[in-house]
Amino acid sequence: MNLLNLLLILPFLTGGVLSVIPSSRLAVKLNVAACSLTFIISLGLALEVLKRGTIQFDDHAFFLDPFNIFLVCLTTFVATTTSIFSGTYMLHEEEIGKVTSNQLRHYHAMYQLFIFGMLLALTTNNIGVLWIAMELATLATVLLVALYRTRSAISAAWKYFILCGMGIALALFGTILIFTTSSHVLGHSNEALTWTLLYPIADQLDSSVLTIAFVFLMVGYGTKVGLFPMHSWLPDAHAEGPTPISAVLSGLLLNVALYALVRCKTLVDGATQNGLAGYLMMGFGLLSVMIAALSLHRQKDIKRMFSFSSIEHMGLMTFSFGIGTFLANFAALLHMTVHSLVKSGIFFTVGHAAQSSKTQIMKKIRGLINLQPGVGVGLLTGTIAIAGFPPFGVFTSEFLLITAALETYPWTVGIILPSLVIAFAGLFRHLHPMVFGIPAREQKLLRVNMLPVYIHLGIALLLGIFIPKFLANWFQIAAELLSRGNV
Amino acid sequence: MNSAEVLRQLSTVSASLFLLTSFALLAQRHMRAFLIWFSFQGILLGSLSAMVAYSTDSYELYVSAILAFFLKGILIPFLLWKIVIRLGVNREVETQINLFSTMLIGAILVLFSYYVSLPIQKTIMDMTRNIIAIGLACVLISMLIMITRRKAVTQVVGYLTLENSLFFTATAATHGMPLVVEIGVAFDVLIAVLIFGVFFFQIRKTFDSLDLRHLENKP
Amino acid sequence: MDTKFIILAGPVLAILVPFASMVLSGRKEIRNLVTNLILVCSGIFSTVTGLTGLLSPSRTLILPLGLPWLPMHLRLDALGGFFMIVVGLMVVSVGIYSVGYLRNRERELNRTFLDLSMSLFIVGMQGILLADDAYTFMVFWEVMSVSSYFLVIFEHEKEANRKAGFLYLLMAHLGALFILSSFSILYAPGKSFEFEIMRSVQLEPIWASLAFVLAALGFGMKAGIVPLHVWLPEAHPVAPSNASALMSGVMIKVAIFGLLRVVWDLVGLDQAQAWWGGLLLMAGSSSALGGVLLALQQHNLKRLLAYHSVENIGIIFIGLGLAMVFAQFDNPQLAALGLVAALYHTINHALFKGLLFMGAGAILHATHQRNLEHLGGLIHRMPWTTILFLIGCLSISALPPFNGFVSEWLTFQAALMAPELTGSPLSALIPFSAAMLALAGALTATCFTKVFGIVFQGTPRTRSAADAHEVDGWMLTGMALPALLCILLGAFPVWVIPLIEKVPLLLLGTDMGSSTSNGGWLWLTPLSKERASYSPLIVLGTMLLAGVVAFMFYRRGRADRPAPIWSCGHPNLTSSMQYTAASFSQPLRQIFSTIYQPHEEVSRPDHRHPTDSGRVRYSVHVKDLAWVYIYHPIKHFIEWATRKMDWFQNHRIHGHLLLVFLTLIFLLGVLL
Amino acid sequence: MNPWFLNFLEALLLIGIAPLVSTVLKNFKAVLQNRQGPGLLQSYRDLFKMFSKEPVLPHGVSWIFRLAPYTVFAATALACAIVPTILIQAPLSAAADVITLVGLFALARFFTALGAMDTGTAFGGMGASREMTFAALAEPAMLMGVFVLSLTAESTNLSTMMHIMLKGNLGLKPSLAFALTCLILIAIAETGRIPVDNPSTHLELTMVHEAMILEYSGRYLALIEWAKQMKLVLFATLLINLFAPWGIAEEISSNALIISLGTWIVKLLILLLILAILETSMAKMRIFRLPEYLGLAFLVAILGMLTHYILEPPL
Repeated sequence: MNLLNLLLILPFLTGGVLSVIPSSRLAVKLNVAACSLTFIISLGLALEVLKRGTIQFDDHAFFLDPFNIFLVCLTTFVATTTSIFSGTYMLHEEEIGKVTSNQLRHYHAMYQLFIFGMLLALTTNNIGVLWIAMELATLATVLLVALYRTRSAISAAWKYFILCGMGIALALFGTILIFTTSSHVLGHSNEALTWTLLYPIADQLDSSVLTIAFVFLMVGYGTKVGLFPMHSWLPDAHAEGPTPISAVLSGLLLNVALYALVRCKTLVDGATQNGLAGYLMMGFGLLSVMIAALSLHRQKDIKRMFSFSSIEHMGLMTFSFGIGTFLANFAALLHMTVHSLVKSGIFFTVGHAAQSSKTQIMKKIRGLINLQPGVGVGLLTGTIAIAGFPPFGVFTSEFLLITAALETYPWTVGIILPSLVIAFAGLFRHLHPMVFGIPAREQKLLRVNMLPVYIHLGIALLLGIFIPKFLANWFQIAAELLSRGNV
Repeated sequence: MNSAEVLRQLSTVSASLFLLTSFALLAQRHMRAFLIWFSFQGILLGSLSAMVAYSTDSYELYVSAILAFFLKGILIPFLLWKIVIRLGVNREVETQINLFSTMLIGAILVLFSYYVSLPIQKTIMDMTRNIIAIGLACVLISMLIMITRRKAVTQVVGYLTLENSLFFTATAATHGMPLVVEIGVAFDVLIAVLIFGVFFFQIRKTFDSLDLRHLENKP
Repeated sequence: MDTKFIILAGPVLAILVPFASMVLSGRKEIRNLVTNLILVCSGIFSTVTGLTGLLSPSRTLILPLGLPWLPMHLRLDALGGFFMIVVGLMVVSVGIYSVGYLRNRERELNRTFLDLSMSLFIVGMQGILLADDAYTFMVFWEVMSVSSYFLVIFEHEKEANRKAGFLYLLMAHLGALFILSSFSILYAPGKSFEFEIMRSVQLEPIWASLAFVLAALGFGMKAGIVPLHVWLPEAHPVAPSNASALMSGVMIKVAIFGLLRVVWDLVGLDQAQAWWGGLLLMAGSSSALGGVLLALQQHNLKRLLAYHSVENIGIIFIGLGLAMVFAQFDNPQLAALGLVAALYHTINHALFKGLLFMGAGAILHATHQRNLEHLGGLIHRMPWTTILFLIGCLSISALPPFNGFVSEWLTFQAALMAPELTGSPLSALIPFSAAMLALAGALTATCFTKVFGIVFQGTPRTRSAADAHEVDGWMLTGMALPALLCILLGAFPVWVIPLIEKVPLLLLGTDMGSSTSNGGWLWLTPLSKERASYSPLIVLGTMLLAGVVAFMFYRRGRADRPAPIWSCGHPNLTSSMQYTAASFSQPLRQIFSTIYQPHEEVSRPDHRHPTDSGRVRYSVHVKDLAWVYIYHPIKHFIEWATRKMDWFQNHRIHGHLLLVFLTLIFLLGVLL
Repeated sequence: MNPWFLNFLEALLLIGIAPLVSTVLKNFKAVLQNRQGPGLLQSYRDLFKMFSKEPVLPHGVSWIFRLAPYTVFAATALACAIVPTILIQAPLSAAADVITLVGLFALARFFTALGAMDTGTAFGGMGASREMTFAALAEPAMLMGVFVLSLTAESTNLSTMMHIMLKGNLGLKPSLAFALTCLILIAIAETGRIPVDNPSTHLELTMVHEAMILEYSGRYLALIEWAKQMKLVLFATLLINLFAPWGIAEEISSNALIISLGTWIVKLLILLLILAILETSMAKMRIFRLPEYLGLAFLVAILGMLTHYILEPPL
């Protein structure tokens, strides 16, 4: 019974408990408490990793290395702040009768289940279990997206379900293919699916099988990451689900999917030795950045718009991991962190904005900075941060990313820079009238909880100004590890 | 070692049978037959893993064989049939494009997957390569099913067929995945089906039809 | 003095402002006073910093901020020091000015927000001048851009201001990305962002040129070089006047600094190629002419001033281009001359443009009018503002003995040395630049005759102009400081230039040779006494003398007799019969109609006899060709592309599944 | 004799002779148009009369209106002081080179225009607008024209330039021809002679300079008129001493000075005669043909510069 088991069991049990607690206020409190507890536990684990480096639990079943530990911390942290936000938000939703207390019960249970899924996916040492966990997280979020039971919500959830179901099935096929060749080396058992054992023997695996496998993994997990052209579930799911869920989807689930993809990429590179996986990821990344940047302009729904910005940033990270040099990996890891912080913060603000103006249609949201200075400033700052202006961390990572790209494949910069500018223009042309100007009549003031937003932006700001030693250290080790290709 | 020989024969036969069922599913017009073929595929899968389990007497595989048999062969088709009856959609399955061309595409896909799996080296026994090829073909075909069918139910069946072909590949090519994975996957699939069930009624309630054309929200 | 103190005093003080503003938010009057005076102190400190930077050897400072393996490097050298002085002087005068300008306006503006943006803006500029590694540079650069963007959209209720702010931030972002990639190119060989290492590395010619072009684009965009200038006339006018004084006076100079830092200091002129200087020359000439031509047709005072900033930046670029060309044909002393001319014009322009913007602010404050056509006769109501504004006009029109003339004179001297570079196509390009420079100067004089005549002279055209009032002492003092400096810089170039020469000493390793002072303190002889000399003091003195003599001699004549104006016998002369700004610039509009493409509208009440025209309304709009031929096409292309994107969204699930399927097939097919 | 003192005398000479010169020009024209010309002292009498008259000041004009004439006069007077007339080494000419000279004219023009705009009548505005517009084209043209010379002389100091033109064995320099043409065109425009402007018209539609000084009277008018006459002499001297400096005194000795004074007067008379012939034989051109005229001058100057670069490599 070590900390890790606790980390995994806690959300699972809480989910069970929450599914039977009728009082939504109590549920909210419990939710927050559980999340913060998991966060504390993850900090404890982080300390251990800090002391002892890579740790393995329950003989190879789970492992923590600098790469996934900070993702674990990030996940639990954002989960906590989101639960705080979702308290205020969902209770208001209940007041105005958008959700029944019964649905709210499901919501909380699924929320914890979802976190459990992600933590499992991050900490497990087994490719198969990783897949199961991803599927679990997907199923949980499918129900969450469908929470409002409106036409659009249902169809969005359906789209999400079918597309991601199919995608993830392809990922399973990839996993099976890996197993077919690895089982010849490591024998027909769990060892043949264990990261820590696979990496060292990567070069003995059949490269052509792994190539096919990676194609499937790429398309499969890529669907989950929201890469073009498998991205189309993402905007709908973000727009139709409750805002806290959009926040965690953008902030966490995409990261986890990308994490899985990167792990596979490292393995496959180890086997094929012909950076093919890297090229694939770069290609998908570039494509997604371009398409997302262009699509931003035509959006009408505020959450859809920001989900496209998520696609863009996921594209950037994928591209950066694809380059795979030390600097690029460092940039990607940093970008992962700041993006989930800033983007979830933005979604909190968007949630409040949408509530106060009773719509998600951007044309109807006006003059927030006059109506609700807190929300207005938050939205403006968040967008400036996500657009990559210093002193926010996103700038730092993009700075490093562009440098890395120029070092290796200079021509790609010719695609990235224009895309960044176009994306920026797309964001701001919509943002400007929403934040500034005179608010519309039907918009009304309401009690909001901006604390999480400010915490997130504050941390992003901090990371932009200076990166704490231990974090930098982790990033360096992780980047090192990814660029070398074995543990 | 003729048991291995027998096993090889059997698995090749079952592989071709499996491919056949996939084609049959691709070809079906009628919901009832569609589900029957689907359950047949499940049973085939179960028996195959049973055979493999017998020949490489590994008890894990028995479990997965039973799981496959009951879940895929009986339970899930039965549930689906119930739903179909309840929702009264046991009529013709409309397809996006006509059957013949669908079949043609399917055939092309089989060739394609053979071509794809050619470069796999001989280090693995060549049977595995053929199995992989067939598995690939089945995956692609079941994706084709999902793409060409209009009704939500048929799409789900397509999804499950996809799942089946994965299992088939796993079982036939590598004598099954480790038990944890097998069970986990199986339960995921089960949950998925349940959720599908929930969905059908939701969709039904909100759109009073299962035709996916109504399911689109134009942004 | 302690290095830390010298370097950090100014910025730290500036950072204090918002906190002070928050603390004192209760006491409006005191807050107004305190915040602005802190700014003044910060300005004074940075001026001192700048002087130390010019006079003492460069000193560095490392702060434990920024990236893990890249702490924040700061460095104070002659180049940074010179621009630090420019920043400091303007901050001081704007600070004083703001006390009066912002007083009693608590209601209509959110003061804390303004203070925050203002202080960040100033800190950003100071930081850029001190930065010694690419990361720090970029951070402060963007801080400057964003905070100034907040200043632009400060009065965000107006649609136009929001549009301007958007355009500005967009261009700023684009420019920043250009600069960023230029830095990345410099990073590649040495694998380090520290300027120290960037200086030492050697690039292949192609990369060096690429770095130069990117830097030129990025900084040119901020500086407002034609055709990258379009944001400038939109953004500068809409900011609060004290802010636009800083933006137009200092911020675009910081862009010049950036260009010098990157191209001259980091890339280094040893790696430069001949055409770089030519490029700068062409850019400069086009901006000088284009800026003034468009300025002539503006009727919004601040907009007009903004276009003049474009023109003056052009003149500075001509100086830089000349210097670069000369440096290419290894003639460092002439290069130094060109550089000194450019820098001299930099500080001059900072002063008089700041002064003019503050003057415009005073007029706005007194009359709430931006439009020239609604002003007039202010000389009787705002006498002191008038005098200060007139000094500004004379300086910017490059009339002796004011400072604008000195820098243009130096630039001409540099241009006339073109024969030194024998048998190069550039030597044929330089005369054109000189011609453009001359033309621009003359047109500027025309433009400011119009401005001064229409705004301050004649009779008021509107009620609000009629009951204008003189602004208070703070604002006058704020304007008086740069005015005084304009006169001093005009009168004593001999004492200023040795200071400026420290910069070429740093960048080119030589100054203009000891020729400056060989004519004695009275004579400004940049090259040699025989070649060219100019003695502003004598000019000033003689003019005063002649004026006084004439005056004394003829004051014994009879006193003036007031009488009504002769009006061709027209009974009652109204103020609407005066020449308007539009009519003043009509001849030039006609001459340069190909460039302006003016669009005139004459609306008169219909079905009347043509001679009996009731109330005729005439309006004319001129086009900015950069929009017509560059920006609109780009905009349309991107719009088109984004429309195409919808195609990916408007599918059914089947469509999306099919997409995934095809992707899979494609990948399998291609890879295997 | 002290050169500074001489220089001062030169300045006084130019200033003092200016009215006479304009009268002479009038007389030449009169002879050519076989009229009876004014007496040689007429301009002095006019000036004196205007000075002694009581000046009439329009209502609501500001101090600028009063300041302008003095500034104009001072600037032009200074210009007179820096152009070497008799003695080539005029010390003051070091104080302000040819660029400054142009600057001084610009200054004078600037204030004339401001004075004109001060009254707020349509005339003032119109005059100022036209004057500044044409100046904006004339000034760069003049600069370019002079630059051609300074490129040849490698200096912008008037005395140095004249010295080079005098001494330097220039051989055949086509660029100088261009420069001369340009400067003549400009001189005509700047001094407001036919065909650019008609000094003796008060017809609203054609007035340029006259429109600006319409409201002036008394001593103010006198100063402006005088400054205008000085300008004529200045340009004449400039043309003479830059392109035909033969006989100008190079060292301070009485006979050298006398010779150079004599030659200067003769050249001046010839130039005036040519000008008179031009003015008589030409008609004033339409006001909107002027830009073409000035543009031509500008173009000629630039051509001159290019020929200098292309055809005349430095020796």
